[in-house]
Amino acid sequence: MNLFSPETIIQISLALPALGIVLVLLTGRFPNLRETCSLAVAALLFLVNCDLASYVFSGGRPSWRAGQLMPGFDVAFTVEPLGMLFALVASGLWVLTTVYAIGYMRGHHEKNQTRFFACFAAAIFAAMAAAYSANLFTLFVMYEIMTISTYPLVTHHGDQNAKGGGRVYLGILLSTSVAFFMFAIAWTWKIADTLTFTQGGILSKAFSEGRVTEFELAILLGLFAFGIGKAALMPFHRWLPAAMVAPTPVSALLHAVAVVKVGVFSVLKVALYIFGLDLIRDTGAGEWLCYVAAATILLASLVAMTKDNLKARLAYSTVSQLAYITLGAAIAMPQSALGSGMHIAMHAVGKITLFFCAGAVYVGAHKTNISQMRGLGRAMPLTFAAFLIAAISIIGLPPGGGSWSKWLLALGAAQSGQTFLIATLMISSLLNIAYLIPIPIQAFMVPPGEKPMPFKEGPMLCVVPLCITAIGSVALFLFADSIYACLLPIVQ
Amino acid sequence: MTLDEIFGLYNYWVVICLMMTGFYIVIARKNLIKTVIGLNVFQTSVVLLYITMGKVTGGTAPIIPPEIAAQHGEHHEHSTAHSTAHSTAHMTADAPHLDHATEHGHEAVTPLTQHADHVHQTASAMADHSTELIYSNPLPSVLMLTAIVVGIATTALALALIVRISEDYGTIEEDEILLIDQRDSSH
Amino acid sequence: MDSFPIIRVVTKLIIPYILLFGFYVQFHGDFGPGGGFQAGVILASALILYGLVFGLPAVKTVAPPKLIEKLIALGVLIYAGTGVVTMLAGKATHTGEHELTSRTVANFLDYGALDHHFLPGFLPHGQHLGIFVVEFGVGITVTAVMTMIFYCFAGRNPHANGQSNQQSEAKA
Amino acid sequence: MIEFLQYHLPVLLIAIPLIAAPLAVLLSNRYIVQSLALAVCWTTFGLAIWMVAIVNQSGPVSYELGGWAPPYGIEYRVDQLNSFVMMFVSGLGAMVLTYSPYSLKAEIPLSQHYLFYPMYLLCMTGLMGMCVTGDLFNVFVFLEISSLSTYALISLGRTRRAPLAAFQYLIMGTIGATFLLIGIGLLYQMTGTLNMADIAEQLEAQRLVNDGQWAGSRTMLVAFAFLTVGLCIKMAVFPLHTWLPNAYAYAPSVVTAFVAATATKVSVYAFIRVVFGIFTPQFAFELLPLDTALWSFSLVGIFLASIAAIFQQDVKRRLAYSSIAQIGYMLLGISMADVDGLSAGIVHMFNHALIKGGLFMVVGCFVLRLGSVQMDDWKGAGRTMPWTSFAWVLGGLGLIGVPVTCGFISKWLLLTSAIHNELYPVAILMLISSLLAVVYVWQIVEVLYFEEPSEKAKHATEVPPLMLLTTYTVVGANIVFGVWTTYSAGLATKAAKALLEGGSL
Amino acid sequence: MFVSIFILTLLVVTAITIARIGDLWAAVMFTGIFSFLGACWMLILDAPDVAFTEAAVGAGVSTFLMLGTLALAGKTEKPTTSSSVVPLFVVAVTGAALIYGTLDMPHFGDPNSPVQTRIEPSFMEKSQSDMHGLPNVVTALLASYRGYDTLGETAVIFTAGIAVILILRRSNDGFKSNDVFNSQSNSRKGSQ
Repeated sequence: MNLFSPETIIQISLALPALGIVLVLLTGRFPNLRETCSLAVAALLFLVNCDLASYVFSGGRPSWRAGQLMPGFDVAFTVEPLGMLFALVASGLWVLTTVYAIGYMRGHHEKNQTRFFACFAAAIFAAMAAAYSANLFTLFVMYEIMTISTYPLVTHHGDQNAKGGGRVYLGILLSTSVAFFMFAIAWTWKIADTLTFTQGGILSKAFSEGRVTEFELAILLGLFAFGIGKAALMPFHRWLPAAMVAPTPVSALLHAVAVVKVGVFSVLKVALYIFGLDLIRDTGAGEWLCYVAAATILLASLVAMTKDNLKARLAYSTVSQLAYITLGAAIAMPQSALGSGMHIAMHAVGKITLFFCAGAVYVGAHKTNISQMRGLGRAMPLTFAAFLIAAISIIGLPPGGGSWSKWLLALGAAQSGQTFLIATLMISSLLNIAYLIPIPIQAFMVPPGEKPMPFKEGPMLCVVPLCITAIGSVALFLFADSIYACLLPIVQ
Repeated sequence: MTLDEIFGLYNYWVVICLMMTGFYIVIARKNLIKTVIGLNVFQTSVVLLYITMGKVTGGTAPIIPPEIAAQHGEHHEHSTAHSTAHSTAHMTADAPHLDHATEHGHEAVTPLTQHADHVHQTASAMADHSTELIYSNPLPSVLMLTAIVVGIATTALALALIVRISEDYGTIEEDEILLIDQRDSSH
Repeated sequence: MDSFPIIRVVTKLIIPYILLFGFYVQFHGDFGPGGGFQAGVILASALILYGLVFGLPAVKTVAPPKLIEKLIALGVLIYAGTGVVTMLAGKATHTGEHELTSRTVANFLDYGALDHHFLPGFLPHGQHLGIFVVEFGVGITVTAVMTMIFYCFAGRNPHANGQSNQQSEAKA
Repeated sequence: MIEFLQYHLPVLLIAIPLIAAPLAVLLSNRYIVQSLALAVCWTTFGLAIWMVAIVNQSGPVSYELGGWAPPYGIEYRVDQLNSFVMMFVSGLGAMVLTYSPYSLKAEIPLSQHYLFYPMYLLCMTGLMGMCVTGDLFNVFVFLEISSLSTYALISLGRTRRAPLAAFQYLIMGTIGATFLLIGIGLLYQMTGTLNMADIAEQLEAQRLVNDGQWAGSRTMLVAFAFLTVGLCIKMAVFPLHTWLPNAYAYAPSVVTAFVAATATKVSVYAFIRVVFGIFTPQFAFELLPLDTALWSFSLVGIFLASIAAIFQQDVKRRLAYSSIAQIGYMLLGISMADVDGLSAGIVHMFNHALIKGGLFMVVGCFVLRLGSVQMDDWKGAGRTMPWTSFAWVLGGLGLIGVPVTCGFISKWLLLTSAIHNELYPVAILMLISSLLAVVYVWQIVEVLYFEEPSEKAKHATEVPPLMLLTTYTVVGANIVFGVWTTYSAGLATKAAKALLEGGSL
Repeated sequence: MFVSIFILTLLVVTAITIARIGDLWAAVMFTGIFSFLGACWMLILDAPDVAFTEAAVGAGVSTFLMLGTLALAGKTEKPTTSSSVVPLFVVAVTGAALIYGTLDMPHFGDPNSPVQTRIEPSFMEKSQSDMHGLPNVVTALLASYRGYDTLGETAVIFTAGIAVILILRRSNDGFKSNDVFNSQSNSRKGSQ
């Protein structure tokens, strides 16, 4: 399929979600038409991205300069493997999330569905643009657009709960990004005179010229790590659980498809292309970040164990899993960075399955708390089977895709010689088992003295996507090798 | 500080004292009319400051004695051509003005050449004459005429507002008005 | 003031002289101290004096508020209009030339453009005519504004305090 | 004809609204006056755009009023900076006037309308006149035209507090103008001329004669201080801001929208002109620690005013305090005294004019339907007035400075300039302070969307399409100029460069 | 010299009296006197036009207007209770700054100050040829050289006039009652 040049495809894949917003708004009065448009756009986007991926993974680096926002600050896009992988995951999961959302929203008779689908498309637009961004400035702009466009999604219910959740969401994300991220970008610009993502980093040259000290580099990295609030590094993780007031498809979007992934993606991008792995390693700038990330992994897992609400538990699980990715960037070994990159995909597919399941249970059985789900597995076998597979993937056991990414992370930690990190990874895997596995197990085991519930799965449109994603996480395990090969150029 | 300086500057200092008295009334007094009075004093003193600048020792008011003026005024009544030429000429600001006007007279209408020369001569004669008199600078006066008018406009507006305020609140003491407002908003 | 015939008579006697003085100041401003603004104040003071002595309605019949309001505007229009006329006239006298430079057009308020050929010796020329006209405009506006301010102040009833208080409270 | 217009363009920008004002009083029919005012405003806007084009093509334009060259007469001097300011002043003037009819009908007695329009035109004339002129005393005269008309316009508010607010503004404003007059007088005393370029030349010449020392520096310092303080009062810089909240809060909505969008910006322009056009940055920032003073006052002002805004229940007052804070950002940019910072200051004038103009227009819409500016009455209006409410969200995002709104552009330029000058604490404080805007904007968003509708909001209906259209044009311009900055940041950068390179003559 | 010192002393005394006096009638009267003394001094300083205007405006119109306002709004000032330390401080600082500023100024009446020498030929000489012998140079300056300022000044007066109408004339369509122009409003009502 060589109808279009890769540059044109970049434009198309940015235009498609934008078109999606317009179409959804225009067809808002006709739900069927609206959702057809939504789906069609999502599917097209995925196809277009697949086409682009074949080009990018074979070594192409298409780029497109959209224009200049200000003198000296371009809005430009260049597709490299990491961004491509993220774009593929996001657009692929958008299709499934759309299908799922249709089922969920209709099953739940939600209001303001047009606004919902429009904002959804806007968030995907921002995700695409962030994935392709050629410089830090563009990335930042898209990062902020995503914050704003997901706010109406988080507060979809429009009640006092939603207001509170929305406050925390917007408050933390905006304040970290403005106070730290933006400052860090401007500072980087002053030090390096450019913001373009470059293989090997742009700061290493400035460092060798003595324009920045080791200490300043460490501070800068910290500003980035905390400034990218979407990466949910403790103590700026509170927005993630707070955003659980949103409908489940939104949670899926937040935790798997777009928001958090943009966060960790940005962290990786900064580590790889702004600092450069060598610089982080050589100056020891990432050392303290390792500790913070490790602490986040463990603490979040511990908190997750205390949560009875399924979505809350999954949210803390996400906080912990995101910290893996940050950890990979902080270790700054090639293997760990690759592991981080792969974990973006693995975690996305695994976690979206878990959220789909949570939503399906809510729509099908109106249950939100884990303690209520005892025995529910008989009634919803598909859902809980998918849950189990996804949980295995998240934990990092074969045959889940997560096993590969965690393996690479551990390898990187071993190479860097920091044994406590390997210990952290192992302990956290155990904790993962402790808070995830009991859920499906208990669901399948009916306590004595109770009648098995009748078979009643959620709506078709909810169950099918979650089955697909569950299969997907197994498939990722099988094809991890090719993903590894595709990502390899980013650390060379 | 020499005596010379004191004698050279005491005028300004007195004017500054006046200005500050006015300024003090404006910012310290709570009665609205008193504030306006203060504003008036303040502005009048600023007028004095400007006028003081324009004065030249031994100068006279910038009004040219009628005989000199009349002498000059006679000529233009005969020469419309001169006037037109002049109107185009005065826009070139750099060139010495009189010469330029005369040149134009030459080019434009030949029969009037003589006349233009005549104008030139009388003008220079007049210039000689006028050096005998020293005039104070008229520009500060002009500026202050404008400033006075602006001042009275402001005063009129302020007083009109005071009339409205006093009708609506029944008082023109700022403290009392603020109290009334507070009472209103607490209701 | 009905009970003070002396004041009424004296006022009637004085007013023409005030007016005369006003006009003198207006038209003699080129030669001595004075000009449109001072003349306007003097002329208005004649009207105000009339109003104070003979009452507001009387002066309003002499100078109806609507008329005064128009005069306020008229004076400014005369002034600004002179500027526009000079612009247009400057162009008209130099239509022969295509290239517009500062030499061939008269700028806004450049009275040099007002040079003319009518009645030389009777109507003043260029600058002089311009000054005359704009001072006239200033005079009209100032007279009208001062009179209008007097009307507005005098038209307020000093005893209406309580009443309007109640109104505003009712509004609030 | 075209040549004629082009030649007279600088003066036409002022003369047209100036002549239209008395003409409106003469015509005195409400409808005719309204159409006249509209036509005049849009014409002026068109001419202003033309002016910008001319200046950017062929450099600064000079126009000698009355044909008298500068030391004798008054000169109009249009360069990149003031043509830009005039463009947005006239543009917002035209936009707000187009928006006004319904709001005016509701807030001002019909019999006063034919006098309202002349006042509005005069206010615009005054503001434009302040921008275009190259003569210091002329600045004072036009400042007074705009001020007096503003006082009158403010006093038209419906509550009895409006005349009081106008009076307080009048006193502060007149003190400011008088300070300005004193400053002008002292400068005149030292240089003997009133033309700005001429003064600058004289000062520089005197400096050169005295081996680089500032001649008569004590007088000039004081002159500079008085000009600064006078303009700061008109700008409502933090400790001198006391007139602004009441004036904005009690004026009619249309007036607030116009004045808030333009008046303080023009004073900022005048300040820039004084600092960079007459005195040199060297004088202002080396001889005097003006930069330190400016940024400390701005930062304190930004924080205190933003915090004050958070506690206002009255939405107009809330926005008024926000305006005080935003002036701080402009001054912050100016205090950097480099191209980035100055252009940030200049472009923020433009952006903030759009943002505040838009937001106050939204407030006007709500006032028309809800009859109140209290947050309690706005509760739940997002349901009955969805379009108006969404306009608030868009404008609010601009005020916060979210990317792709114009507020972001100014914030970013300011940030990079502060970093570039290694003023890290200033940069950090500025960023943190900008988060306060999130609070005071978002509180209203939450009130609109997350509360049960109030009695008034329940029965409200959407405002007339004309108001929505104009409001959205201005609010939409926020977004347009947040993405497409050729004619905002681009022009501002050009202007800043011209000022910094050509200003010190 | 002595006359001017005498007038200046009187001016200062008057100003202080205005500041201290509590009776507003008296304060207004003293303001008139202040303006009048100012006008006298202006006459000494060769500015008859300004003196004339100041006398007409400061001593005439504004006194009259203030008296009119007093008649409408009350005559006595309440003694100020709040502390006057802050205003005094502000005034002292401002005054000190100004006096500091005067130290570098050309002395009073100095014929070589920039004000007198900057413009060459001076207005006095230039206006003779430009204005065909208009004797009063102030008028020539006011209406021609700086005619644009005067247009602005006229606009200010116009603004004030319209503003006063807007503020004080009572409207007749329901917003506020009591029309000032009774006869007029009656006739309008009749026509409606």
